[in-house]
Amino acid sequence: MKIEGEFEVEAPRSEVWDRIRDPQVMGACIPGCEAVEQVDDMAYRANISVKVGPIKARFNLLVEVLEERPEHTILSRTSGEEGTRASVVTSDNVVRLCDTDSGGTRVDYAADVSVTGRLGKFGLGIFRKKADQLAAQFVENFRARLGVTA
Amino acid sequence: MMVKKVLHSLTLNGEEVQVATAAGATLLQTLREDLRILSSKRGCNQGVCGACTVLVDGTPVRACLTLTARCEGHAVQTMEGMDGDRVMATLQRHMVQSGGVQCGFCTGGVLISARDLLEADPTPSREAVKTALSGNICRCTGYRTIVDAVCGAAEELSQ
Amino acid sequence: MSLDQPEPIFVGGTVGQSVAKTDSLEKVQGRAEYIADLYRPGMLHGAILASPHAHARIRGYDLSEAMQAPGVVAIITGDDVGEGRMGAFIKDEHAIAKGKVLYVGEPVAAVAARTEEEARHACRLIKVDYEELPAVLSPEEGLARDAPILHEHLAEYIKVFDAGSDGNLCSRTELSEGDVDAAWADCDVIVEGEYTTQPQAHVSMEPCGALAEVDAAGRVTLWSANQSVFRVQANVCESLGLPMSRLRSLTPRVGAGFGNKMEPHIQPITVALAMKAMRPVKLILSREEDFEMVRARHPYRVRMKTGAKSDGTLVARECEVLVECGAFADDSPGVMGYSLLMCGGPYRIPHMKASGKLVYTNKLRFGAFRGFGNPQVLFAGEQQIDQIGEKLGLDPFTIRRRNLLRRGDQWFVGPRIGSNGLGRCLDAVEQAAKGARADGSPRNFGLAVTAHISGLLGTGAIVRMLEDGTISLNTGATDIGQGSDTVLAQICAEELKLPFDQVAVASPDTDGSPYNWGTTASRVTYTTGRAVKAAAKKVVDQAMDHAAEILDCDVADLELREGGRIGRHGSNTDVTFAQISGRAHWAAGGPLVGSETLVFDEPTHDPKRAIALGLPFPRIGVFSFAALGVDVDVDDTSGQVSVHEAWSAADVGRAINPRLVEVQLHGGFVQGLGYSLYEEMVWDGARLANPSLMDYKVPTARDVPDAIHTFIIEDPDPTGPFGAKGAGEIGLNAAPGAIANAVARATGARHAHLPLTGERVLAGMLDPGALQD
Amino acid sequence: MTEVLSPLTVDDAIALLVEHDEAMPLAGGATLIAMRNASLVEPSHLVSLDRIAELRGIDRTADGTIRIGAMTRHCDTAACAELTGSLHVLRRAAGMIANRVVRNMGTMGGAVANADPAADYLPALACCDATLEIAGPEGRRSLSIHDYVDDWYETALGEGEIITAIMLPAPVEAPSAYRKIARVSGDYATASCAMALDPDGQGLRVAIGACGPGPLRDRAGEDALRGKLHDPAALAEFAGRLVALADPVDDVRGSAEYRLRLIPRLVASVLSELAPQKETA
Repeated sequence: MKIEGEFEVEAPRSEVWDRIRDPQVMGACIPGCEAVEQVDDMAYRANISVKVGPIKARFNLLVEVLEERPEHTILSRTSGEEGTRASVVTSDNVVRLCDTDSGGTRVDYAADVSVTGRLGKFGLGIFRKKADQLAAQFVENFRARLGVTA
Repeated sequence: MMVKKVLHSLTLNGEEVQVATAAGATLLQTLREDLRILSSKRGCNQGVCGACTVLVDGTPVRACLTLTARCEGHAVQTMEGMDGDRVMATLQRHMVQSGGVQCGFCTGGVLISARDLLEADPTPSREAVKTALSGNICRCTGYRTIVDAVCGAAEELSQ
Repeated sequence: MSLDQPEPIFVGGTVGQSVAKTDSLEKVQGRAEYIADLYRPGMLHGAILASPHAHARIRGYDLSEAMQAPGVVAIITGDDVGEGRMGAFIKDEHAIAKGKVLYVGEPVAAVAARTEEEARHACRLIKVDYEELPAVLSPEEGLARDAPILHEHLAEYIKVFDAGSDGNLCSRTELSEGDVDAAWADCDVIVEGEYTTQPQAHVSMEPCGALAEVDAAGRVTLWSANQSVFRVQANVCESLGLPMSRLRSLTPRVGAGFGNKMEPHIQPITVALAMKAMRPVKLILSREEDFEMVRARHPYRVRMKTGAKSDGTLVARECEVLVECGAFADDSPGVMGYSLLMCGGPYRIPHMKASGKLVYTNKLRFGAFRGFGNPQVLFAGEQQIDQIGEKLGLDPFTIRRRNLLRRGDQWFVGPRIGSNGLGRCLDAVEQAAKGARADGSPRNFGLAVTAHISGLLGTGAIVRMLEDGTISLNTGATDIGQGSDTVLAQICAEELKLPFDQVAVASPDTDGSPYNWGTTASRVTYTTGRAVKAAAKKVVDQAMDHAAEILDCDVADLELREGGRIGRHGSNTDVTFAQISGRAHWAAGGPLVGSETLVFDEPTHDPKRAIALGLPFPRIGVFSFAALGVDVDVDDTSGQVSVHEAWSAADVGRAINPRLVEVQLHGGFVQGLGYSLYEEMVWDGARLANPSLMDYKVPTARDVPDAIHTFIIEDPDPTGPFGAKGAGEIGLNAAPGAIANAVARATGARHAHLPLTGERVLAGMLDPGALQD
Repeated sequence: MTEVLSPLTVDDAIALLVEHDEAMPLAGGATLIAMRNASLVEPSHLVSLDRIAELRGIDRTADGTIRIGAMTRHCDTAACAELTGSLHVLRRAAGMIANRVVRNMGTMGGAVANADPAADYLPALACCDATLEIAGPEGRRSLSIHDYVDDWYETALGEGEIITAIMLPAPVEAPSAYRKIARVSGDYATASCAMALDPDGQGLRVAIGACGPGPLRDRAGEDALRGKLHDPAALAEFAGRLVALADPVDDVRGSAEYRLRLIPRLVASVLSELAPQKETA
């Protein structure tokens, strides 16, 4: 399942970069994120709860930066599972930053998400909608964090 | 995971039984694993295929979607308890003759649904038979010989 | 015996009678025992942990927590199964993932516990350390230059034919006859197109399962849902490194197969669990697991081009297929090779070229499924025949009749055609379908024709006359519900002139049954029937010798009479089978046993005629034929297609049991209808997105036409038992082609992609000009 | 492992739901038990509502309003003679859910609470302007069906709340119908349409199912269409407004694009069934 999008913020690229590379900021912006623990400079762990109607799941995730071009591009990988390994999630993510004409930053993001196990047997369509919503919620939170409004 | 067993009393094929079954068990689990009543089959465990269909208080339901706890004090009837049922015996005979039995995995559920139809509508049209059986998937026959059997049984019974 | 003079048919006995299947009564009473219904003392229940990754290296396992879970007795992983590999054509598959996982859903570990719930719970506690690898999710990706390789040691695997394997290329096949490239210049009309077909799930109503038990001496007894106890035995033993004499394979009733239960599913895992637990273990898949772990019909990409003269005479056809194999070869090389062999259809086409590539991908294995590659190529080929007819103003019957292969012709690459009732099949369909509907409205008619082989490989039969003159028949052929036990008993009874109910059919048992390759390839009636007839004949001959001695006369003076008696010509005196058998058992000669084994041994390839590279079936079989007509409705609102009426005519040589042939035609058509209109396994990346009956839909009673007319055409085959040929697959093959032709008639749009969903057909209705994407 | 609790009153049921964190209310079970069998939900307790008398039965009140108890099974709704005219659409929808045997199990309250966007009741109830009666820890309340669905599988039901009844305005003499497009008989809808004509035949109410988180209803658009049911341009504009409201998924039943394409076609199809254009037109 591919999730893609872009958004602009009225903040300079270096500031956006710093926030995106800060696990605590990311943790605060990711919907349902409960605890963030920095592993090292290139990795952090987080617990994330998601709910689709009556279906609830809590994932322990590891986010690893695979490659970065500072202030431009991050390739990262998210992987994790539910407590008893009933479902496994992996995601390959790309985030690209570039300057806008107005001195702000445009953020392009793309993730290829795979969920297997008990939740992987659930209809595809609703998950995609839910993922799009979570992404939109993240963007909103992130903007708020940067002190800009839409 | 501790397995907690719960005791339930129900009427099974006309006899009072007490059965200790896992808490929250479905009727399908209880019938098969605790009571060795095996005519009700697990084809999908989602209520779609119809192979587990049984009667509770005379109404056909999916054993896989019915909690045993809900059957406390109720009457459960399976194919094992259909001996002497005239409608069922007639349906069974026609199924054998028509070729409506192939692999047989769906057959019990098909017959229980068909019997329920004939109780409600003794002279159904072929369309009515197909509608009544639309919750019982058969992958072998293409349904034609099953519909023939139910219509043949209806005709014989209504004479 | 020449091809032109069929064996005279004996009429009047049980052959040709629609006797009820011998297992019908126990099935309507709910008493038939399938694999899930078997219990053994001390039996444990198994469950499987499936791979969450499409492609990953297994670095290790941590079983400690799972072993502590309530009820757990044993756990197996790839570390427990040795280096053995199994496979029908290429031995590329371990009993359970070892070293690597190759698809989402692949078994990685299995638990035996007191209850199924406990076993499933414990599976979740197993920790597997994976190193993820890039995955191959389409054949095109698999053939790319720097594609990740699924089977690094493919070159070293045992292969039973010239596969040409390389990288992710599992096998390739190239067949040609005449000179296609030059022939296009002679064509007045040419059509070509690229077609795709989707994966279809078998959805046998009974999910796969197995029960294994190890005796005190370490010998294994294995019951399982199967289409061949012998393939089960071979596969389990190959993958677990067991001598075949150490494993006995048996079968309970089987809740249908359609190809899904021919090669192994979870039997090797169940045996490994039972050997480790040293207790009986039963493992039954959930419906979801049955979708994700076993096998499915291959998705195809077909490029096809057909040319004809202006009078409709076909001149040339070229067919190129790209076939997705999934993670393991399984029956795939056979499926692809067979589809190429069949891609010309039952037509005389002097110039033919067919080639294909089969490519490993990180998905569930694709494998045998009723039709075996034929429906995919027919979907393309039968549309092109109609298109040529349309261009030339020839109706679908005329263009086909003009080109039919005849008795004595050679099929593409070489097999000689014996009996051929296809012309009569076309007559039957045309006659019955002509004119308008009952209400006067015009039909949206579509036609397709097909041929299918029945034959292949080894089979045997043992006929024993019991002391009282009744008969025990043992063939080793698993009856998967289609009624082969009944048909074989009919053949046996006919040969012995006994009432049908005096023949008992033994359940297949590798300890006691003669070898039978399997209930597959529409072969049991034809090949096993031949063995049964010959074995029964031997018993008759032995009985004749006894009778001659009892009656003190020459065998030539004796005749076999109805009801198990032998007497002298022109005399009323006779002796009964009971007398004869009693004498044989107690006094002279020993018990009467007739046995016969055979292997289908006519070569497929005629090197004088054709070039064949990578042909997986050097010997194949005889041909059955069928014509299928359908009349469809297309819903104006949704574009959804429904079949209003269908006419299925099949030449099955001789119908041993006409009712069972009809049900094969009904059931095959409806399975083909689902395939044509909506059945599709959908992958979201590496994950199967609809592995349940909630999301994967098969036809219900309301989705099929009530009017499925069947016509049994009998053109007896000289080699078949009483002239019989196979009937198991022929009813399905033509469905997508016929339905696509009818949809084109109804909407004006041609479709190149299956299934013909409402969505696709509506798009075609709104823009009928182009071939639909 | 799930414990099953069988309270006799609504209050007891709510108390049990509040008491146990991972408890879920169990109505007919046709969906919830299927989800549990697939491990999609793993409740610690199932609070079975089958012994609560208040939740049963279909009654007509003095003012003609019809009250359908939440535990009313689909088979009873499909056979209910009170659901005539403008409410006939609900009978039709009930009769198209799954199949005969599952209709013996599933209940209206359970189906509404589950709020599957592709299920049949919500569009029919939206077309009928139904009201939900809800009970919860904070007491009882009524909620318009139009305010019920918040998001995909998310509803206005709070923690510990259950639906006790579905209230329908008194039926009026006007034709209504339900049509669903589904791959096979008994499948969830790819798209569906519930429609009722106004008694004077000049206007309609229409709700589209399976094309967004909840049923699509455009009451302003309906008003604008009054008197112009057979004006192709007006009808096209109305259908276009429904399409604009839609937010369909891509799934195994069909693409989002197909669903958008189906909306105007369904509206036209059901309208032609309810109000065939006169020969002279």
